[in-house]
Amino acid sequence: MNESVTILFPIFFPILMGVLLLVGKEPKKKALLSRYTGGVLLLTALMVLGLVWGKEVSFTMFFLTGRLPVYFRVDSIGKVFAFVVTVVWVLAGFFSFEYMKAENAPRRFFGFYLIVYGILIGLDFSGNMITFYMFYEMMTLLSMPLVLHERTKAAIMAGLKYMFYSFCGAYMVLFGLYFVYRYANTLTFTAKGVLDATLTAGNEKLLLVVAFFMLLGFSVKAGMFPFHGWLPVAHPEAPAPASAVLSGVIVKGGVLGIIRVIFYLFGADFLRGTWVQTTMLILSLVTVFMGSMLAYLEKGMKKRLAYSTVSQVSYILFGLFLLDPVSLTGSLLHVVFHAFIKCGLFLCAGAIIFRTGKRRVDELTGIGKEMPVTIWCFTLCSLALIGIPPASGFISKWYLCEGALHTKTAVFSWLGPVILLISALLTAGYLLPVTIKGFFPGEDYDYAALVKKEPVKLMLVPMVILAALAFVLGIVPEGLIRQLSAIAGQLM
Amino acid sequence: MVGPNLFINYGEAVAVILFGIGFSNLLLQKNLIKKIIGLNIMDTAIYLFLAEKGYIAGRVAPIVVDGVQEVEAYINPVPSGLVLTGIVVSVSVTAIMLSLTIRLYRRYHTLDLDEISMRLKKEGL
Amino acid sequence: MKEKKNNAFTRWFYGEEDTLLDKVEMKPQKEYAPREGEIRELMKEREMLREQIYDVEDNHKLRLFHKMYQIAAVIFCLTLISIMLVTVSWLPPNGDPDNPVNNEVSARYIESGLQETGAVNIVTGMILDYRAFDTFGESNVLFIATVTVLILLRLDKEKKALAKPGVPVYQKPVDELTIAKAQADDRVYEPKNDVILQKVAGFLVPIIIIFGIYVILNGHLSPGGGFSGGAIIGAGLILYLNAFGFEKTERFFTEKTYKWTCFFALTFYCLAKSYSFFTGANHLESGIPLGTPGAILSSGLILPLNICVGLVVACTMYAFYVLFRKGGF
Amino acid sequence: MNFVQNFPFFSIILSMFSGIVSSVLPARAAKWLNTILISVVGAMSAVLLVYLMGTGESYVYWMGHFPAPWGNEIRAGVLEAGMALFFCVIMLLSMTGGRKKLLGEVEYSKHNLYYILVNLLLSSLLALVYTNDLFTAYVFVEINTISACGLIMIRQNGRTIEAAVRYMIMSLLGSGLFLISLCMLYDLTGHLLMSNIKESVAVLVSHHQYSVPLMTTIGLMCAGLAIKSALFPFHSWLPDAYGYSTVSSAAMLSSLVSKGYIFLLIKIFYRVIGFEIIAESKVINVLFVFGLLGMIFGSLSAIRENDIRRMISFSSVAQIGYIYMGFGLGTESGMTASIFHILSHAATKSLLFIAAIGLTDVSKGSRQIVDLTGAGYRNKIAGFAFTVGSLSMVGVPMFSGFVSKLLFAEASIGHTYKMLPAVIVLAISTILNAIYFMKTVIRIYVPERRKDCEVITIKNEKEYAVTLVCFIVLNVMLGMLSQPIVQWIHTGLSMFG
Repeated sequence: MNESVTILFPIFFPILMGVLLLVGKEPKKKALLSRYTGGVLLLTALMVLGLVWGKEVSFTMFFLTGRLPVYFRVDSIGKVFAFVVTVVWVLAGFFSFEYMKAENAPRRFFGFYLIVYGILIGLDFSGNMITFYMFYEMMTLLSMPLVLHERTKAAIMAGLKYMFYSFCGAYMVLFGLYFVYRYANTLTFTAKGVLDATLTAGNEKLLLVVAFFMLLGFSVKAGMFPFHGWLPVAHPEAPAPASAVLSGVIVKGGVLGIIRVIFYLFGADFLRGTWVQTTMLILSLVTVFMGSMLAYLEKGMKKRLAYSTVSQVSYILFGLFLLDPVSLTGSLLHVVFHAFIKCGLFLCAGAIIFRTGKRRVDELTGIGKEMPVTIWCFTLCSLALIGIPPASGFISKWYLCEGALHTKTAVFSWLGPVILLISALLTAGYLLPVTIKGFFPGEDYDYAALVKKEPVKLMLVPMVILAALAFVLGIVPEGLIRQLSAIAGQLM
Repeated sequence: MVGPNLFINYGEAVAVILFGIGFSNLLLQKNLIKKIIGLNIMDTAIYLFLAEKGYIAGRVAPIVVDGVQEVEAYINPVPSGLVLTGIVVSVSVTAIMLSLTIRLYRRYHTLDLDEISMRLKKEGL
Repeated sequence: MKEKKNNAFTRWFYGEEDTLLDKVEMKPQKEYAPREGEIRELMKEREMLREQIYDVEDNHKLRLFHKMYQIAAVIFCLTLISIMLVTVSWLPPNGDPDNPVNNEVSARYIESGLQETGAVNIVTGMILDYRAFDTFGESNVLFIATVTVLILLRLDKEKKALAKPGVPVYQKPVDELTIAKAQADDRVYEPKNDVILQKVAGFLVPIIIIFGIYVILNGHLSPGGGFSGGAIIGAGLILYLNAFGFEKTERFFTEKTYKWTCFFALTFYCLAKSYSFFTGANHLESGIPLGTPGAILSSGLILPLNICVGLVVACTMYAFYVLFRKGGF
Repeated sequence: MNFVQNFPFFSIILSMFSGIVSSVLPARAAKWLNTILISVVGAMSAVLLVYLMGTGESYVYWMGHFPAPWGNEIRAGVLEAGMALFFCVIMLLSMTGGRKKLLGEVEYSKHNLYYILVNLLLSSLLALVYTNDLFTAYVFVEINTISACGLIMIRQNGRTIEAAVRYMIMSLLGSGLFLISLCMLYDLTGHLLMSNIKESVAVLVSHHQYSVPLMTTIGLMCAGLAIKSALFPFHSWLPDAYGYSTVSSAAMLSSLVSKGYIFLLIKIFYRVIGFEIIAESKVINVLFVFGLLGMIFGSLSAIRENDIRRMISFSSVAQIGYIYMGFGLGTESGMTASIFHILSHAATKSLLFIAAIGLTDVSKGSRQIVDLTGAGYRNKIAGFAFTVGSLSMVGVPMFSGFVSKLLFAEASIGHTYKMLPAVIVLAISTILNAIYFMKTVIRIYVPERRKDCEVITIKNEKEYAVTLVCFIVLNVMLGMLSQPIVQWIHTGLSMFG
């Protein structure tokens, strides 16, 4: 493991730039703003990709207390998440240049957008739990301005809810952390866990409770039942690009946390077959079903998507809690796919709102005629999310089910796949109507009043790219699968 | 439980009883003047304690008379010094407490601390 | 038949008349009809009072609380006392020469105190030379106490009190007591040319002050010293003020006097002590002669320090009295 | 003898002397004298700190011509010097931050008296930090108390005077207990100098003499100082005193005065009685319990409070509870955590008080949290500073509060049977903190256009803005560069022993 300071650049460069943007004064013309942001985004993206393709490096920044360092490391799992974050962030960023022209105070938005980007990279590359926790908290705090960008009463209430849920989760994690620190004497992430057998002897019960609380704490961010309350409130309140990244990436922060806790602190074997695993599986399955059900019943477009995030992320959690290499591969695949898909969906919804101002599903009759490309992207993404072969979602769900089937967990080996299937049907139920009503509005739709409302290129391109990714990765998944299953192999 | 020297140290015993009385008065009385009296009882008790501590049977105050300088001749001078300092401190503190009381009385025409806080609540200041 | 005696008794005896009946006149009792207004006044007053002192809604709770409070107070007092009594019962026996207290410290004070400080009064030597830092701190306690009392009770003339331009309006203390009003109140205390008091005071005050000066000057030779002497002088000044009133005292003692006396005394004290501390700490020889023990001019710095302390204490006592009586000199 | 070694003595005597001089100076001159004094003392402490870091060992300094058991002494180590420096920094910032309010709230003719109080407060703090003699400590504790009382009631309305009375009563009880326990200790050991007392106490304990009075004496001493530093059941005076006095007084009271007593308590633990004896006595368990109670109840009453400054004051109660909890652990690491928390709380709390003033000023002087709606836009710098302070209090990473919570948890985790209560209460009180501070922060950022309130920009309040920026920087420094500070605390404690 070679020390290298290069790891700091992609983390602190965008943060610095964002701060400069915030403290600096309003530029003359808006174009300047978007150029600046775009430049910073691309530069950072290049650095990140350089790190992702490079070999594993690590860097110790400074010590918090006597023995706890702030320590970064580029490891395999971090690379995956950093890659996903980068793609989503850059695309949504370019989308937002056009979108934010309608919103007020774009400078503040872009400033915090950049800062959060840097923090997310730091989160993915943090090499021990304290560093991870620090960046996790900062992610919560600094994504607040994105959520309550519009400063309406509702937005502020949503922000409050978001902050309180996240803080409570974070503190559960923090205090679990201390116990882990006591029984492991280190918090540096190492595959298969850091627990010191001599110290833990006799304290397994306590440690199980601790593990339960840490997982619970992170699953708050991942919007798992019973802590999903903030998600469908907070995400729709944000402007579309923000909600795209919130749903696509920031939620994955919780997922990453859970991966780190299970496979890098406690180790899968410590948790396998315990009540913790059972409870978590139950909760995640409940969330999968409930999320898609709520999404089905929901009328508001963005809110529906937010609910679908709740259920989809719990697919991932289910795969993780199975503690099985195959299902872990499935979860990682689903992390990647869901990031792209959900980001694409939100961008489409944003484009619709931007052009037509329609926020409710039942207003969208005939929208397909007005902005066909957008709705095509939307359709592709929906197919992928439902998991219709050969779209990408199918593969991840396949792996999840396969993993579930040949685990020894008594009920879940068959209950899991069933629920996933039902939820997939529900997904179809809440996504496809948009397409169908959009393209086939029925007889009473007067084509005379039809005007093309297709958004400009800058908004179209990201959507198209994301939709394409969502589909193409489904057709040629081998490379990705190989990578991810290799990682899963290391962790088990 | 109770040690051997309770009755030899009767002076100290009286002192700590006084201390307790003064302490409780200062803490628990409602009337400011009584509180101040309690404060003075407490301090005086401490001086009594110190004086008792300084005393050694059959010796005189530590002022050198006709050049006798044996340790056996005089009592321990340190507690007397401490008492001197303590007296000045308690004088100053009493003066401050009294002036605070005067201010409060001028304004609220009462010495009852609870009543004063009630009125403050009513004023909503 | 003899005619009856016509006195009250026989008439009563023979049942002719009841002597009491016509003497005692029974007025019909005027039935008591209170005026509504008064009663309502009284009720309202009591209500207001109760409302001011207790909040009425949980009044009985409050009363219960007071009972509890007293009981708790007694219990607390007793526990504290008993704890300390137990402690005392284990302390080393009183008056025993080989207690831990009587160790090399006091031994050195007694045996070589005279040579090292030049003070016959060992306690004075100790507090003003061996442990002078405590004593300096202590005079600072007195100083800061006067400062606090000044803040609380001194009434300033409006033009002084008001801030200079460019400063937001200063909020008055709510119980605003102007100087005029204070003097009006003060008339109550002003002596009405009480001949006896003035004669006695005129006779006593010089003696008191001279005695105070004596106590100060002999602080290092005999019991006493700055603090006690200063207190005596202060008492003398207060007596003079009570006898002759302000316009006489203000001829020689105003706030300015007080301020500068205190200032110079404390400054000298501070400088002298810092000199001796500095030399002592750096193991330099402080070239202050100790003189011959027993003489008035002996024991190095102790005599001037006593004088300074005495001045400070005298001024402080007088200032306390004056400020309490009417806020200002 | 190196000349630098005179600096502790110089700084104490200078601050006393400037206090005396201020009594005859006009207000302006007194102000300048005070500013210069604080900066000079700070500079001297910094130099001394560097020097001691170089030599790596503490030294004693005779106050007079007489050696240890006979004359007074002061003693300087790394910890003392650093504390003195820190106190000076906080005091300077608090004075500059509150000066405008001071002009508004205190009658002008009494300003020089205010500066006398501040100078003597500084001197007493320095003496408490440096002294090596218990009785000197008592005298300067009294000076500290009286000047604190003066600071409370310099702004004269009924509230402050009543608060001053309550404060005086409580702290007089404290000093009474302290003095009588001091006398008992003197009676048992025959010394007043800390080092000699420590030796004789060690002898007594090894021979099992006077064990009962020794324990009660220690208990009384701890009780006295705990009362004076407003540990939980004795905090009744605190909210009024901090909440209604003028702002620089509030900042100094919360961050310096109580900390002075606490530091004296630490000195007593280490230099007078010996940390091992304390650690195995029952006294610290009591401190532990009351610390935990304070952490909970302080936060609870802060949640119930609608007045922003009273809320901050109540959170002080909780923070003091943290510190005593750290003492109660009775371990080296617990001590370190408490000392670090002294620093971080001092930095954060004065920041909060001064920022709160800025917020209330732009809300027509109303202190109700409801009326502060949107104050964060009317006074940007204050809003930002308040946010930073709250985050630090809540224990968000990058700020000082996080590190101290981390240290506390680390310390308590090391402990066998105090671990669970400590960690659980830490968690609860952290979440309570989050509730009331975040509530306030959101409130001050809720957009509301109030035409009737003036808007403060950085332009027209330079001094204020600079102060707040310094405070923020201090906070972030404590949060980020915590390791050298922890190292410094360790070395300082080892120099104590």
